Amino acid sequence: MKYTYYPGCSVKSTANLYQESIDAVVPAMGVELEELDDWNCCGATAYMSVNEMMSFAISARNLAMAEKFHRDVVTPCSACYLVLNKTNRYFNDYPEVRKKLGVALEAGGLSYSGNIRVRHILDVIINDVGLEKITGLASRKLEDLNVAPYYGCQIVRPMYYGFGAGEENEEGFDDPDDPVCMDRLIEATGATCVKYSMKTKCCGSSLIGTEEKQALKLCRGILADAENNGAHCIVTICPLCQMNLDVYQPKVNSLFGTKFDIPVIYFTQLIGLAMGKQPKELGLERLAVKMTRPMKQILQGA
Amino acid sequence: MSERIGVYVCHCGTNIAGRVDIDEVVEFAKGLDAVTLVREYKFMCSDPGQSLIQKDIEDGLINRVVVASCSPLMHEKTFRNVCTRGGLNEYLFTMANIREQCSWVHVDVERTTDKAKGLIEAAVRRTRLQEPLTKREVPINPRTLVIGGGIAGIQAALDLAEAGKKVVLVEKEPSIGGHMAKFDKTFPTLDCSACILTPKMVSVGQHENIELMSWSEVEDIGGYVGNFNVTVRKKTRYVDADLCNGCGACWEKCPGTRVPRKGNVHEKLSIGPTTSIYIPFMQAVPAIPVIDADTCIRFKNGKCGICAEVCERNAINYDMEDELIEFEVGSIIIATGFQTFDPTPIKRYGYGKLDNVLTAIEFEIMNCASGSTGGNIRMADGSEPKSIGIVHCVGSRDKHYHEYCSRVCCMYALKYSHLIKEKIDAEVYEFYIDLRCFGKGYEEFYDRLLGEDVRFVRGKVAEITEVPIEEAEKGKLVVEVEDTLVGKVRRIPLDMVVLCTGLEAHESLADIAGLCSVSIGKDGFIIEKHPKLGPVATTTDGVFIAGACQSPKDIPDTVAQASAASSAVLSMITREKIEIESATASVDEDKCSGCKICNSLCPYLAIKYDEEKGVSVVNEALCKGCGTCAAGCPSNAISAKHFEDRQIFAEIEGILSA
Amino acid sequence: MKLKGGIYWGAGCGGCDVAVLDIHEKILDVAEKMDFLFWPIAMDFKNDDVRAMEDGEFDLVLYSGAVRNSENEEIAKLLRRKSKTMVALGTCAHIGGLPSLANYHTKQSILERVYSETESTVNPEGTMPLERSTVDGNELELPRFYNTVKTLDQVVDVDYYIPGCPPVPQQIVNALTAVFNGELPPKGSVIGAGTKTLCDECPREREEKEISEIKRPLNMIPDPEKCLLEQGLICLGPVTREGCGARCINSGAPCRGCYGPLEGVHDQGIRMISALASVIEPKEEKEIDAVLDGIVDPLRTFHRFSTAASILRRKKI
Amino acid sequence: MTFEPKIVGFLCNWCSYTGADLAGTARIKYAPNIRSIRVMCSGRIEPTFIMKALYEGADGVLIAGCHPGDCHYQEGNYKALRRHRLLKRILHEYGVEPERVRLEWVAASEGERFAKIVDEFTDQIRELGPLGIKDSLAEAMKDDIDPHEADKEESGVANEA
Repeated sequence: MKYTYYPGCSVKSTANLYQESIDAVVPAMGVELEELDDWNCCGATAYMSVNEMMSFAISARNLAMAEKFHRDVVTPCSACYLVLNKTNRYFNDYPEVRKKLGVALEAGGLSYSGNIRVRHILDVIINDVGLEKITGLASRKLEDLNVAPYYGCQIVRPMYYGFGAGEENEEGFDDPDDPVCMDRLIEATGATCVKYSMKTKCCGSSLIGTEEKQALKLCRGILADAENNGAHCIVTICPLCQMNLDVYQPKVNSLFGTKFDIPVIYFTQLIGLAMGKQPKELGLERLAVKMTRPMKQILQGA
Repeated sequence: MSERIGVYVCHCGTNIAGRVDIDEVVEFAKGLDAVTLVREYKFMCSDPGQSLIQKDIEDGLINRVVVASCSPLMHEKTFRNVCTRGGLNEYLFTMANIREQCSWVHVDVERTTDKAKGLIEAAVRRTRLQEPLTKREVPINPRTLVIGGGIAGIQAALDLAEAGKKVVLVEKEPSIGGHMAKFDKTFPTLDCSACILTPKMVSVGQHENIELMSWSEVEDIGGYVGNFNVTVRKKTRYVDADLCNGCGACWEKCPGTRVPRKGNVHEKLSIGPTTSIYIPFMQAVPAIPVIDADTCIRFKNGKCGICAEVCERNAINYDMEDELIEFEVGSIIIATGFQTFDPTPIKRYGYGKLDNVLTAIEFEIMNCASGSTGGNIRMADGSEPKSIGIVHCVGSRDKHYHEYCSRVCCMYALKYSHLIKEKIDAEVYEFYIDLRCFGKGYEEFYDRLLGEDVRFVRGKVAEITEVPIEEAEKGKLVVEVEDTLVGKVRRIPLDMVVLCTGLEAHESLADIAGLCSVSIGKDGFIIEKHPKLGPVATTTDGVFIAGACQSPKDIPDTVAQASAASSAVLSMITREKIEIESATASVDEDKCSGCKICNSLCPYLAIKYDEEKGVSVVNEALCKGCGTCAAGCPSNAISAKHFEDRQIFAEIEGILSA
Repeated sequence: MKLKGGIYWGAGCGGCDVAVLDIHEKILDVAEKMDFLFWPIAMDFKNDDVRAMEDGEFDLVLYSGAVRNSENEEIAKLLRRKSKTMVALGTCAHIGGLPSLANYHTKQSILERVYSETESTVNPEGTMPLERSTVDGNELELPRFYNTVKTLDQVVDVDYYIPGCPPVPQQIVNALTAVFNGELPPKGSVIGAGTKTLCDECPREREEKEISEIKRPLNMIPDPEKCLLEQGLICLGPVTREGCGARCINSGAPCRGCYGPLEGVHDQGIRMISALASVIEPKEEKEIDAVLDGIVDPLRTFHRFSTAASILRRKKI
Repeated sequence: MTFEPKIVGFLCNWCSYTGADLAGTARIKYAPNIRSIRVMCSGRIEPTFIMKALYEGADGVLIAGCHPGDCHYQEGNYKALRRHRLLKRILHEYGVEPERVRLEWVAASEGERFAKIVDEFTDQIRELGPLGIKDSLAEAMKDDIDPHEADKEESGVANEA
């Protein structure tokens, strides 16, 4: 299974541990990711709210370059996933957008016909690789590890092609209000999935630079709910969510007087752990909130 | 005798005349072949309008009639009667629909007028070729089948029985009573539901004209108006109804249980005995218990038999089986009622996941004096709630679920507020989109509630969550809602939330509708014959509807419709005979070669193959005149009367000529 | 006095003339009652001889073949004028027959196909037929080739029809006898055939039909006892007039419809579409299409003999 | 002047005709190009009617019946569907675009949909242009005359036929 890989800026910088864990686990699943040459910013962050068309144009450049490979584009970042998909949708649904983007791409010597499918790496692992395969790869005993799946708010939005969305189901294969695909994945790794309410609530990532207190409040809600339901760690699929919940956790504690100590890891790191890989190979030692003692004990099989 | 057609053009006030140039149409019609007379009138359907036509027929001026006015679905019958009164066979008449499908839907006067001309020419050409058909009458079986024993079915059955007509009332549950039997109080008068319903149930059970088949389901319906053949499956009760006297010894001693023994208050909500042998509630009619084979210990492992031991009348019989009963009726009233919307798919509301989020029907049962909480309002842990939120429009007025308004929720929600205030000292919030209090005494009831310290928040609830943000929210359900009157998003911590789940068509309705050949609308309810003028009849003669199988209804409207349905049935039965379709198919035996193509086309099995003659023959009593066989007949041996090939060809020529 | 008769062939194969001869020794009885003054396939009698006759002098003219060119039309009109009773003999005169399949093409495309395109044509100079040409100083003339093939009654008034490709000889005898005895039905009738469809004389057993697969004769050996349509073969028997004695059916081949439709059926082929589609089993669009895919060239299957008489008559140009 | 197509509708009494009436009751406006013929069931509609309508000058034909499963006569609409599927296969060989004959399911409650279908179909047929079967037939047979007769006509000699 070969895909065109669009990493996005996060995994190449702040979230390089995500990239390391992806590199560590996907070959065993038979997934080959070929990085798109000369890719650029997906157009998320400030672009989308300041100049939507500019954002689409930037985004469309990536799609246009990817089209010639006739493969699905895979990204590990929920923001990239959302923006690339949104661009695709607008490109296909609105002739005037298509026209403008066509002109913009032409100026760069490119063209796009709108036929590229953009998928999140979670979708690929769940639907193309399959949970059975994950279970087959899992060798470390994780059943005592309570894992809270955190989907974040971007991947579940039903107005774009949801994960694995095809012709039959434009809204994707999971319920935007109550997604469960990562729950199933956690169970497939052998770990115990924690049920809690905040799994699709916004982490505040886009507010952290401007309305920090609001963003931290949002983080607090998610962390509290996970903790109250006995989670040892939170598993996420988005570098922005991970950073907010992980790096800002001490700030949440100091602002609200809480004592959260919950590692926030990537789902690929969890899969790596299940496969018996060492935390170091998966970049786990570079988390801001270090792995707690109970977690380490579970990993050591104590 | 040559054809002399009279064409009558209706203005319908300005409904037609406002868009169609009547003078031009009249002139045009005068020029058509075989038209000897053209008249126009303001309202052809009025008495003077009808008299015009009748007089022309009686005076011998015309021997065929075309009325260009509204839809035949509206007034075909009216004008057919005019023809009959004038002494003309009603099948020598045609309506040109220049209103519903012409003046009402088009804008340009010139083109609308042109279209009207085309429709009139089509009608004239077809009318020339029409043939008189003889009316056929069949006797009506005076017995009526009522499907569903809720308040609608009960009322309809009683009305008919009181008029001296026989009724078979089929109810799929062990007792009649329906949803109303689960209610404590009814809005807006707060009558005790049981007090007004029970006497009616008892009358049904005792009435000599009513044959009650509870714990039974309709399996098949054949035949046609006046002569339906019905097959009913009487499900086995494992209790011999002839021997049982409803003493109750069996359910008092039964060790099995249909309701979880463990579990919180809400999981154990029920009315009536919770045992495996049970009657659904204490006022059940008939008061004959049923064994729930899924939970009965005897059926699980054969190790029990207590009910049989304690029954002094030896009525328990574990070997009983379902029975199929066939009988004939002349008319059918569908009164299958509704089911409540299941809010589980609306994940945001947490139903099924969060304790203390209840549906309306669960809250009804909790309030019912004979229910498992004795009518006390309790949280799952058994304590009394200090604050309760009532969320309106759950599953109703929501494009994801049901677009329609369920009509009863606003009022029962207000009733809940009142009951809560009456029973406990709790804060009550009503979260509504609009309050629709349209019935008699409803607005007054709302007004009364405004004085009972109920808090009304106008806004659609976004989410119900157990995750606190503020200290005050800990251990509570938090309702997140935009208060549109204040213009702010609010988070309101509450102990209990009641979801006002809407009414939806019962899951069995589509099957019943199929058996009765009536149509289901896109909302899932039965389509009535006419939304205003035929609310109790259906598109199938002899099949009527009452209550919430047509649309969500409250009790007063349901009872009114039930009485209307029974009165429609009575007026039919009283005639003793009914005319049936004259425009049937018939086979020209000189042309039929017996190729057997048509035989499998008839859904009513009206076409039989006559082995002796080697031809197919239509049983016109069974034929409903759809014409499918005529279209399939390769040799033109079958003609669909009144829709013959040559008539439709003439119509095509006419419609395209102007 | 002996009756006067004529037989003519327009656009046809001559099979109808042969069918007349196939009445064998009964031809003698016919000859006793009637003198044939005009029968181009059998005897020499010029068109000008006909022109010289009195109007209405023929008691009976049998015209076979469709009207394909100006000569067919000219003679049809001439014979009509000279004859008391004009009978369309055979399928082509009756409903167009096989020649009328040309109506799905144009005159131009047919000439091109025949004179240059066919695999066996060698015509390097691209010679095409000309209505007028000069050879050795003599002007030669060919009839005009028509764009549209017509039935006889689309050109002249026809009194009776004897259907069939070719008509069954006995039916010709029956028709002639009726003429001799003056026992003719109302004008416009079909004579020499039945009033029901072929199924009536078909000896096969029939059941109610539900067709879930369409087959072709080359792919199967049909059950000799059972209705061919029920076995999935496209048999036009249900839309075709009886009278042939179920010739094809008895040899195991499905009816192709040469006897034409029954009275009151406006379009034989389209009627077959209605009847056949009615008894196809599936209800889902895709499954229906899968069954219909089994019908190779549906249009020419249903309208093999009746294109000229079909409602639309020809391909739109 | 823009071409205004003539469209013949064949509507079943119980669903589609009622639905079309509902469009009227609700005063939903749509193109006046359609003129409808009421039959009791879409199962009554013979392909012959459609050919006849095309021959008589219709540029498009709309057949409408109850949705599958909703037929008042249980299964008439399935027969209509099958006939339509088969008829569509032959139309192009007559030079008639198959899109000119359209089958739709319109329920009694779908007045708005009926109006939308008519508008859409009218636009579609307008785009296709006139069908003109009779004109085309006349055109195709323009030269189907005896050249001698043609000569006579040209030279002004009365046509003896």
